[in-house]
Amino acid sequence: MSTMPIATTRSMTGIPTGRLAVWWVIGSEIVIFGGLLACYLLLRNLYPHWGESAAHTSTLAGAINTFVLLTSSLFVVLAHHAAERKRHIAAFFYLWLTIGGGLTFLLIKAFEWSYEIAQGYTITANLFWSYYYTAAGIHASHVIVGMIIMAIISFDVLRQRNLPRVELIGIYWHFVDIVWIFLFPLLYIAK
Amino acid sequence: MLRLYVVVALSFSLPVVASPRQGKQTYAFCAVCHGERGEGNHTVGAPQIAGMEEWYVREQLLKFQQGVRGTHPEDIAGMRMRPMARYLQNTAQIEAVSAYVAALPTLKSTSTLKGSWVKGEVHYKLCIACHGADGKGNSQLKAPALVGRSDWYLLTQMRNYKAGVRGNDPKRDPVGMTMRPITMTLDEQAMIDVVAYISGLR
Amino acid sequence: MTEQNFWQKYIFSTDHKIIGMQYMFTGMIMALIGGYFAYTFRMQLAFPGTEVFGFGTVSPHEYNSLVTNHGTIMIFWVAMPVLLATFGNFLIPLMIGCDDMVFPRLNRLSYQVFLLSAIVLVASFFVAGGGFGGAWTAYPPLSAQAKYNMTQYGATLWLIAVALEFVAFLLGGINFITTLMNSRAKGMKMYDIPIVLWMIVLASILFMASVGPLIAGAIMLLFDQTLGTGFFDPAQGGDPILWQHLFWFFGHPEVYVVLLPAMGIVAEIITVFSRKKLFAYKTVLYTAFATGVLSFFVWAHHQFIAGIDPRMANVFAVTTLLISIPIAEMLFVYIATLYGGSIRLTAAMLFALSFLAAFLIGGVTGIFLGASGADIYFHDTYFVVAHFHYTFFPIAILAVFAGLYYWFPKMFGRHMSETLGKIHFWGTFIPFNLIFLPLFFLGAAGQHRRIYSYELFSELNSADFQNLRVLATVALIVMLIFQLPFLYNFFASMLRGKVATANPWQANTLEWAAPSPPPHGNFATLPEVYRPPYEYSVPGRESDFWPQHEKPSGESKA
Amino acid sequence: MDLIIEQASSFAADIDMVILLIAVLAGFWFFLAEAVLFYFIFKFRQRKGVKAQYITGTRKEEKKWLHWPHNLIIVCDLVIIFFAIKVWYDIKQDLPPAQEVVQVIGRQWSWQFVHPGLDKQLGTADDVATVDELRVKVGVTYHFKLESRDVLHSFSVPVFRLKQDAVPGRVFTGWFTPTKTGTYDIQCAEMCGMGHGLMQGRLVIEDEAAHDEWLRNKAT
Repeated sequence: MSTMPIATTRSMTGIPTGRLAVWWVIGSEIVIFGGLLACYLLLRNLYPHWGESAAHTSTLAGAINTFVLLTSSLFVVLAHHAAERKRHIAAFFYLWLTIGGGLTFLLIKAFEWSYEIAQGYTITANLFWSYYYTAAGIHASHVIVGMIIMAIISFDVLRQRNLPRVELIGIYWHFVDIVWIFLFPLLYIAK
Repeated sequence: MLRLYVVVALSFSLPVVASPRQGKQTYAFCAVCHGERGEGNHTVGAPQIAGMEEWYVREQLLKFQQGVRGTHPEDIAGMRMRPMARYLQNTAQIEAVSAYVAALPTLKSTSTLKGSWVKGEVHYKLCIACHGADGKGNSQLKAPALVGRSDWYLLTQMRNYKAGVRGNDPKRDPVGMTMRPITMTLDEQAMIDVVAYISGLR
Repeated sequence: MTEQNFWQKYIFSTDHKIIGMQYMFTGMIMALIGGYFAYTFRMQLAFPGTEVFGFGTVSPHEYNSLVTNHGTIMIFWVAMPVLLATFGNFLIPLMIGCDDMVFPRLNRLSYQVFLLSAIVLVASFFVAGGGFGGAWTAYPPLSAQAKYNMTQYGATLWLIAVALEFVAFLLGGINFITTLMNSRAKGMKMYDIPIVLWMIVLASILFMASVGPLIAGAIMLLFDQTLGTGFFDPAQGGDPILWQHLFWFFGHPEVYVVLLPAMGIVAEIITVFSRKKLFAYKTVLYTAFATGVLSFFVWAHHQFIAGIDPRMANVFAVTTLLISIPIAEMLFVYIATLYGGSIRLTAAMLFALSFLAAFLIGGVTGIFLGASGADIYFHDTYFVVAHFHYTFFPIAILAVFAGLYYWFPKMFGRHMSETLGKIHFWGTFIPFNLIFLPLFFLGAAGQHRRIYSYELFSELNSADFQNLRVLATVALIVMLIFQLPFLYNFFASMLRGKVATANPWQANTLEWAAPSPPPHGNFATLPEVYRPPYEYSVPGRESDFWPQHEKPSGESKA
Repeated sequence: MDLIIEQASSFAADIDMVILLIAVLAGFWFFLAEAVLFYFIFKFRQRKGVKAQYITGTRKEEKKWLHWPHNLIIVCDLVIIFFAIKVWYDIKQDLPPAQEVVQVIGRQWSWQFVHPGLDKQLGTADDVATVDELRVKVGVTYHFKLESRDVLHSFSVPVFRLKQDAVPGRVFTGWFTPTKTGTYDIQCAEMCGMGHGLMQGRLVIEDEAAHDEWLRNKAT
């Protein structure tokens, strides 16, 4: 493992390098989701009958998931708070609570999807369901990636290394959360 | 300047003569749809052609080229075939590829249709005169072999004959013309049955 | 620094210079593949149906696949990695006076993803059914359904390869932007950054902002191909034109993503070899910004006749012609820079000047295509082909060669042979014009793109037109042959060339303050910056250059 | 343009006019810029004892060399935009009333044309459907209904200067008026798969008598 280059330690803008990079990551992610949702909205306007399909989504499951994700975001804020005060055990604990939130989210999603698929609403059922599974699927994959990175960071934190990274994964987790806040009304509530 | 082109053309290309090698090369065009072994591809409407008689392949390629086949608005698969056949520019290429197709080992066709073998046998009596009791065809009468062809393809072609999509040109396709009255006597189910019977032949 | 074995040093390196070179060599190999494809299908067009030396006869299916992958490779696996990643990786840390990128391991990952994407693409040529043949734009439903394109695996692998490549450049781009924003040498202010870095970073931002919708689109298309969804299938309620919007929303900015770095490279070279300060540095930046912003509002000029609302075409015709203004102004700046200079025609300078001359043709012919009325006729003809080759060829070939000849001493510590370089230049530039000028004419005569053979089209099958096609093909072969002196020059000079000093061209920018080649860590002591990058021939100074890192105390160190 | 390829429709000359206009305006700037470029390269080549000048390009009298071309190019652009949009409007947006209608259907890899029969009405029993052959009467304004049955195609008739993509699931209407008789190529201009390069049709423009004769032959 090479030593950290001087480049990484410089900060001409005053923003720490890691945070700057995460913001750029989020910037590029926003256009990915933005593109997908723009397509969805465009077609949704063209085809009002999509509402019938949307009526078969489970608003309750979606609402619970929204609550779960928001709660996990709270935990990640607490983790950041703890990390800033160098309370690494607490940070570790809160990070795993966040991961637990992510897991719950995925579990509910899994039940919800298997129920819907059993009813015949598969990804090929019609265009609404295609968008539904694709958008939520890409979002879920972000949740999974976030959880993996968070797990790796949590063990670093336990060894009192790379504490600032808690903030970075926190920013990312908030972003994933916000994407869901867009997805939930668009896919579930709008009937 | 022209001489330069000729020199360059010669140094980069080989003269065109009919040869087994050319048959194999030309067949590469066909293999995209009809498969390396001539096994066909139902999704793109390409029938199994392995072991098809040389004279029949040649004649049909010429018919596609001249627009006898593949120019009827209802013949969708035929319209896909026509531009391909048109690309074979010289007779040497057609000869070579016909020989190559004929030399491909005949394959057993898989059945995709459910018809009554027993009823089919009755209807097949109409066909025996030309195509033979064994379905091996008769080159004298320009009747191709029916065994080894895809069953869905046989059915499509019978429908085409019946609807006048194929065999509707008395001047340029008199042989195809003879198929029309025969198919006129068969209804849809009868056609399926007879195809089922043909699939059972070997 | 501990001793590193070969693998650590060259294959799994995190050093930005090595990663830059990895991109460069991968790009070179892909360029050879792309060139081979071009040779094969040009031979088919010149001598239809005959056996092509080194390939065999070309079937219509293979022809489509060759054309498609030639385009894909040359843009995504040659222009992008060489212009953005090679020069970006190599130059950014050196030119801002720094030891490495801010995220060296992210940088390595980006190359590895890129390499994987190249391998997936090459693999797609060998699967059953052959490589994807639905044009590089991959319009559905053709690209979405195997029953139409007959390349079930080829199409999917192609799509995965392109998506992976996007991911690689997103990772790389984040690194470029962050590095330039945060890690500049002490004293290097906004307007002290060399133009080429501005351009690379602007290009990265453009890429990042435009590629997102296409990544989403690629996932949708992938589902269409593999799961049978109907995002772009009208039979299932989808809309094939949606893909065109997603594609060109990325596709047009992509042109500027590769153009801007090329412009930057040329700016560096013409200032050094004419010993001039860049004319109106800020104007160049503003035109680059303007181009970047405008490029998001021109995409539908690729779709004038694709069935979009005809009223929309009017809006896009206006924006498209407007974008010609900043680009033209940028070219005027470069020409103005030459005024009053002392021009040294080195190989690098020849390539840089030929970039300007050739790109002008590309830019001017673009106006025909952007004007909606004229585009009805020119759309999808060889006029378009010739037009974008007159833009992409200068960008991806001429500017890259200019950059390679210029920075070669820095990369490898040795000089390339100037004589061979000039032979290579004339052997590239003249045939290049002979390839594509006939194509303008053929396009104006109504010859369409991606046509396997013109023998069926009576209007196009005349002997005169065929002679033009043969001329273009012969010129291509001549051009490919003249790349051999370059390859020899490149590899022989790497081992045996004249040893270069730290600053052989007497240039100002910071990379020349480091030894040639720079060791791991680049600078013995990290430099500081005291002045803008193009202070050449300043009145009252003995020497005609004034390096950025030189202390302003008066005594000359250079 | 008409020297390279014939004009066979009423709007071909308009499109050629726009092309010529752009060629003149853009060509002027192109030759000017290239001339200046090569002159500079020659004039300011390296000479012993001549040092390069120090010009920042930030002073007003220096910047005028950018501003004047800049403003002039805007003017040229506006002229081009005006004529381009005018021609575009006439061809694609403002359809003159149709005298007859033909149906054009793109398929992998053939063109199918449905001509109205002698009654000049489409959708009646005497319609004549052909593959890869379009027959029209000279001097008659046609509307075409363009469809595709599988993938994207593009209906392109170079002598008409006409081009329109065909999109499955949609019907596009356009128009043309042939102005001279003859036989010309129809091409497909949008990649449509393996046979794209072989997807060729023929356009036969004939006078009314010959066309009716052909229709009568088809009817029997």
